[in-house]
Amino acid sequence: MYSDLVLEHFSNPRNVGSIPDADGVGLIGSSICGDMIKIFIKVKDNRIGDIRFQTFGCGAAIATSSMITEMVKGKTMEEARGVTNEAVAEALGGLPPGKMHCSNLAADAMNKALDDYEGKGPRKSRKPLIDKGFGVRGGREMPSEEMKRPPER
Amino acid sequence: MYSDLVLEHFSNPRNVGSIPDADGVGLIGSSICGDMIKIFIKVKDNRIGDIRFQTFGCGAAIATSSMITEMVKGKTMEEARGVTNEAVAEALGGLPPGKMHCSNLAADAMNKALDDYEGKGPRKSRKPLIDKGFGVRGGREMPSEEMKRPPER
Amino acid sequence: MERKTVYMDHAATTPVHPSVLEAMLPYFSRSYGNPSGIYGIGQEARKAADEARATVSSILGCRPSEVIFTSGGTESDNAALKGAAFALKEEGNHIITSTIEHHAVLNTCQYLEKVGFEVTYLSVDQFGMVNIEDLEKAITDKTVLISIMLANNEIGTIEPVSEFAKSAKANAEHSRILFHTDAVQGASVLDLDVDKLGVDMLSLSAHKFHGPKGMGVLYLREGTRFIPQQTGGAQEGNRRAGTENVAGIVGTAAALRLAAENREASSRHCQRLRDRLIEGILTRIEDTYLNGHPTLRLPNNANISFRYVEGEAILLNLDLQGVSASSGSACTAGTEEPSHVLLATGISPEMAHSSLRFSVGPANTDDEIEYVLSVLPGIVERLRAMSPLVAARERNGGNDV
Amino acid sequence: MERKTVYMDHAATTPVHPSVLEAMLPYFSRSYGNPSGIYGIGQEARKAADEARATVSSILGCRPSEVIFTSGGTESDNAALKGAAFALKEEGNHIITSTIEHHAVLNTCQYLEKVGFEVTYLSVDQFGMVNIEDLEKAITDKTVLISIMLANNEIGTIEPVSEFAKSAKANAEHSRILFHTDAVQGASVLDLDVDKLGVDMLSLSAHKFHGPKGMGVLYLREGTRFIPQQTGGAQEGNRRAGTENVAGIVGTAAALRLAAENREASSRHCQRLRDRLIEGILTRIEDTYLNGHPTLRLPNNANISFRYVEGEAILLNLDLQGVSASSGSACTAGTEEPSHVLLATGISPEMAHSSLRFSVGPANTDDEIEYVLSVLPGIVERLRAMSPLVAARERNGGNDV
Ligand SMILES: Cc1ncc(COP(=O)(O)O)c(C=O)c1O
Ligand SMILES: Cc1ncc(COP(=O)(O)O)c(C=O)c1O
Repeated sequence: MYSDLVLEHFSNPRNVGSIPDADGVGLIGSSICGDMIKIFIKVKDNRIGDIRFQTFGCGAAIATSSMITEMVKGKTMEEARGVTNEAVAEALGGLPPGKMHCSNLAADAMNKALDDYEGKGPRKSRKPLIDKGFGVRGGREMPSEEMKRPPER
Repeated sequence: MYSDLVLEHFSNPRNVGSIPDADGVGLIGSSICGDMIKIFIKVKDNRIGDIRFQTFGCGAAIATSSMITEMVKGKTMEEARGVTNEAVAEALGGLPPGKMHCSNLAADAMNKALDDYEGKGPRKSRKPLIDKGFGVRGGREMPSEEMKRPPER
Repeated sequence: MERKTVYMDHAATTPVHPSVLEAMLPYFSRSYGNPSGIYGIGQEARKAADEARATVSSILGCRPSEVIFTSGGTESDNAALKGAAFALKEEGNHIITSTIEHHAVLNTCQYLEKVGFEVTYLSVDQFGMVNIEDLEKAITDKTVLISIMLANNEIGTIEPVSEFAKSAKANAEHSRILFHTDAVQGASVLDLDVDKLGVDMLSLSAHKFHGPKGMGVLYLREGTRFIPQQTGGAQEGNRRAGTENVAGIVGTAAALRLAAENREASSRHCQRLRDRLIEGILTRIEDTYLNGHPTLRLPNNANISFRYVEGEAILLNLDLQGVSASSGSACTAGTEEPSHVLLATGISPEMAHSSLRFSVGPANTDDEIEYVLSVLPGIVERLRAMSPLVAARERNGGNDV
Repeated sequence: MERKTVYMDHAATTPVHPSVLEAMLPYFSRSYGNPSGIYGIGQEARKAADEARATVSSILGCRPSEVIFTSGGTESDNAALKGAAFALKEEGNHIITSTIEHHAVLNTCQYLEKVGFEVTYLSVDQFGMVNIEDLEKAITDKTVLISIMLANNEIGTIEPVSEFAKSAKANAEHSRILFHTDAVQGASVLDLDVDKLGVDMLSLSAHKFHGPKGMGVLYLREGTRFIPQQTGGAQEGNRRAGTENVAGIVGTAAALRLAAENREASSRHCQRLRDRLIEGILTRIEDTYLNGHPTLRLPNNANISFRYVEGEAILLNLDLQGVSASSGSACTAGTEEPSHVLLATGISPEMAHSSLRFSVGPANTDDEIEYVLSVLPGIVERLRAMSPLVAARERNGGNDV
């Protein structure tokens, strides 16, 4: 299903983590796809200095997150904006068709981080930054007690 | 498909042929089933003396024809009338379901021969005696010339 | 002593070729994964199915995405007709087909008639050929679908489908009429290139070309409007739900490739044997007649009427001598009606009931033909001796039983 | 070095049992005849198919004539719903089903809605159970068909189908409501006696019980009104046209017999392993939750949500370690929507996306369970370390990312 390169990035993702004093933070998510990508950047001389990501998502979501951090590191803001979701997928040797729309959002998260840095987004907001909110579909957020109980013998 | 007994009667049918000076002749046929059974009887002392059949039809039609001639030979008229299509099929160890209605008509032909003998039918008529006439569905009766030609090389 | 067996019913079904079975075997108990599984053996199955699709598409001259694997020729025919008709029913409700189609097409058309479609059943000439002018005349501005078979399963007549498709599209008043062909009988002997044929949909059945039973192919041209007839999971590009029969799919592709590779040699071989058989029967047994077209026929098909005797009776005797053939189509063997195809060519019910189909295959030999020709005359003679029709003929020329 | 493989996706598909494959083999290239052929190898095939039908009927507790062989669970579900609904549409146009059915049922119901039927989708409780009072309340005098699955394929919940069927028939205002159950997941562990279940129609899929893919069974109670959905030849008692997949039919029967014979032992074995697995996960990995019913569940099913991590990411890692499982249902793996079944039990999309299904089989061992339990915590930990949700929880309890 996934190319070797995708699996390699998935197994050994680059630049995982967060940056506590980030200059920009971008978050994107979709409850349909079940993916959420958060990207942290440090900017130095109008270039991306440090970059980290946190991702809740499938193999493609993790691999694209990892890949984009590699692709934009050291790039200028403008260059970084030029990196599209498609370019990320291409750099990974392609993604399965079903994964092209849903799980290929790393560049969007990246752009949000740039927006955040440039003051375009809801900067440093303490409100959740998720686009298509998780948990918007009805349902208890917390699992019931029964779910924690191993089956009776 | 067919029981061994059916195949045996089919392979070695008893009493095939015609009786030129028959006392009764019964014919039954159906263009749907593609079966035609003709039964000839000679009567002696109110009993069936000689009996012969001619059949155009499938395995079941031939086997039931053969079987009924064996079953009624030497029987009185009344006894012979008592032999039903079902009894013939049973005596043969059963027939495939698809063959029970269409190809199990020997007893009917037999009854027609008895009718003929007793003067109930269109006796000694020179008209065809077929029930559901052959060739009633349109179509050229004679094959065309092309049908007789082997394929060109 | 082993009983001699001569199989001459390849139009009914064929043995799975040993190399086809070998190709299938890994997908039963080893690479048995569900192609939807993301793990190893799931992906092995997915890869095998993808490769099979690519193989089939290369033989049909189409894209892999235009190939739908089904459970047989019958499902392919059903899906094509219903899938297209229901998709187009706002555009028009008229369907054209022929009187000699397989029941998978005919009975489906009858079903469609019950739910509001109108169907024209084109008649055929004495050779089983559909007339192109009849087809053109039948087209109305309500016509949305035409289905004419590539070759007939009973009499072997080959229809000029590419001409029909071209003409139908040219004559269509409105934008577009979909053209489907049931190519089930053509797979091992005819060119299946869908562009040359000019068709939008095409049906195949794997067991007719040494593939497994329970597998078919539906070619569906990209952009063809279609409502899936089997709904559920997203398999087959959302056009045919259900866990993929991976072994069957692999076997179908292997068999179709084999058929394509051997098409010419096999056709030549079959035709030579077939012609020997026909000539032998027509010259050695009197009152026998070839049904179907004398030349435009499947190279492996010989359909012959043996006047005065019923087909099944000959068949049973042949079977007792180890020869397998069929009377009418195998599919209708459950019923006793005379073949609708033979009646459509204009012969009488009696002659239809007297017909036998021999369909040879690549494994048949000259010796086997000779064997059939050696046993057949005696069988026919013996049955004629007990036929009331022969007796009648002798009396007065056959008009009075 | 051979890669360790631990297959725990038996709900998606199972390997064909070697004895089943062996039973099938003669019908590919040796006794390959068309069952409609009257000659030797045709009759051999017919006999094999008849015997298979008798075997299946004895396990379902029905007559052989009530067994229809199909191309899979999906076809059985489609045929049952459409075949019955179309047959009864003069009587009423209301259908009742549940929100947790397989897509083969749900999407077919949606199709039926498009052509004029009304469908009530009963919701389930947090364990995935349909409520019998809901069912009774949903019945109107237009209701003609109810379809509730015997056991769910994702969360394993077993529905009290026999109670539903009894109550539905008792509550029916008018003469008779047909009851169908999708028993695809129950075949190897539950009693399939159709009279005890009280159903009119029941679907099975052979590859779920170590039979071949592309084969299914539809039980159709005698006298049930039904319009065949696949038309053509007279096969399957005129209820399902198409040349019989003899090898597949033989394999289906062999596999079902095996399943019936081993049902108790296999269920016990699976349940023991399954319970070890669940207990191991819930105790060794924090923030994990069992989906479905704690006790009324298929003995081989463990469906668990691993909070903060996405199911596919775990699966991929498991696969790299040689473990095969699934997230959501394999059939929906093509899409990315969270499982409709999990959402129906009321959990959040996030928790639905975090779920994994392990379904064990008779060949799984204690060692394999131990192996899974040894690799899983590390995988989850590693993925949680990169999850934005964990970071958020640490900051403020998880309500703010
Ligand atoms: C021309 C034609 N169409 C369709 C079919 C149906 O194929 P199947 O029986 O494999 O479904 C057959 C054979 O039975 C056939 O000969
Ligand atoms: C409950 C249920 N119903 C129906 C099906 C469909 O069966 P198949 O994919 O074999 O057609 C499945 C499995 O996919 C299932 O789990």
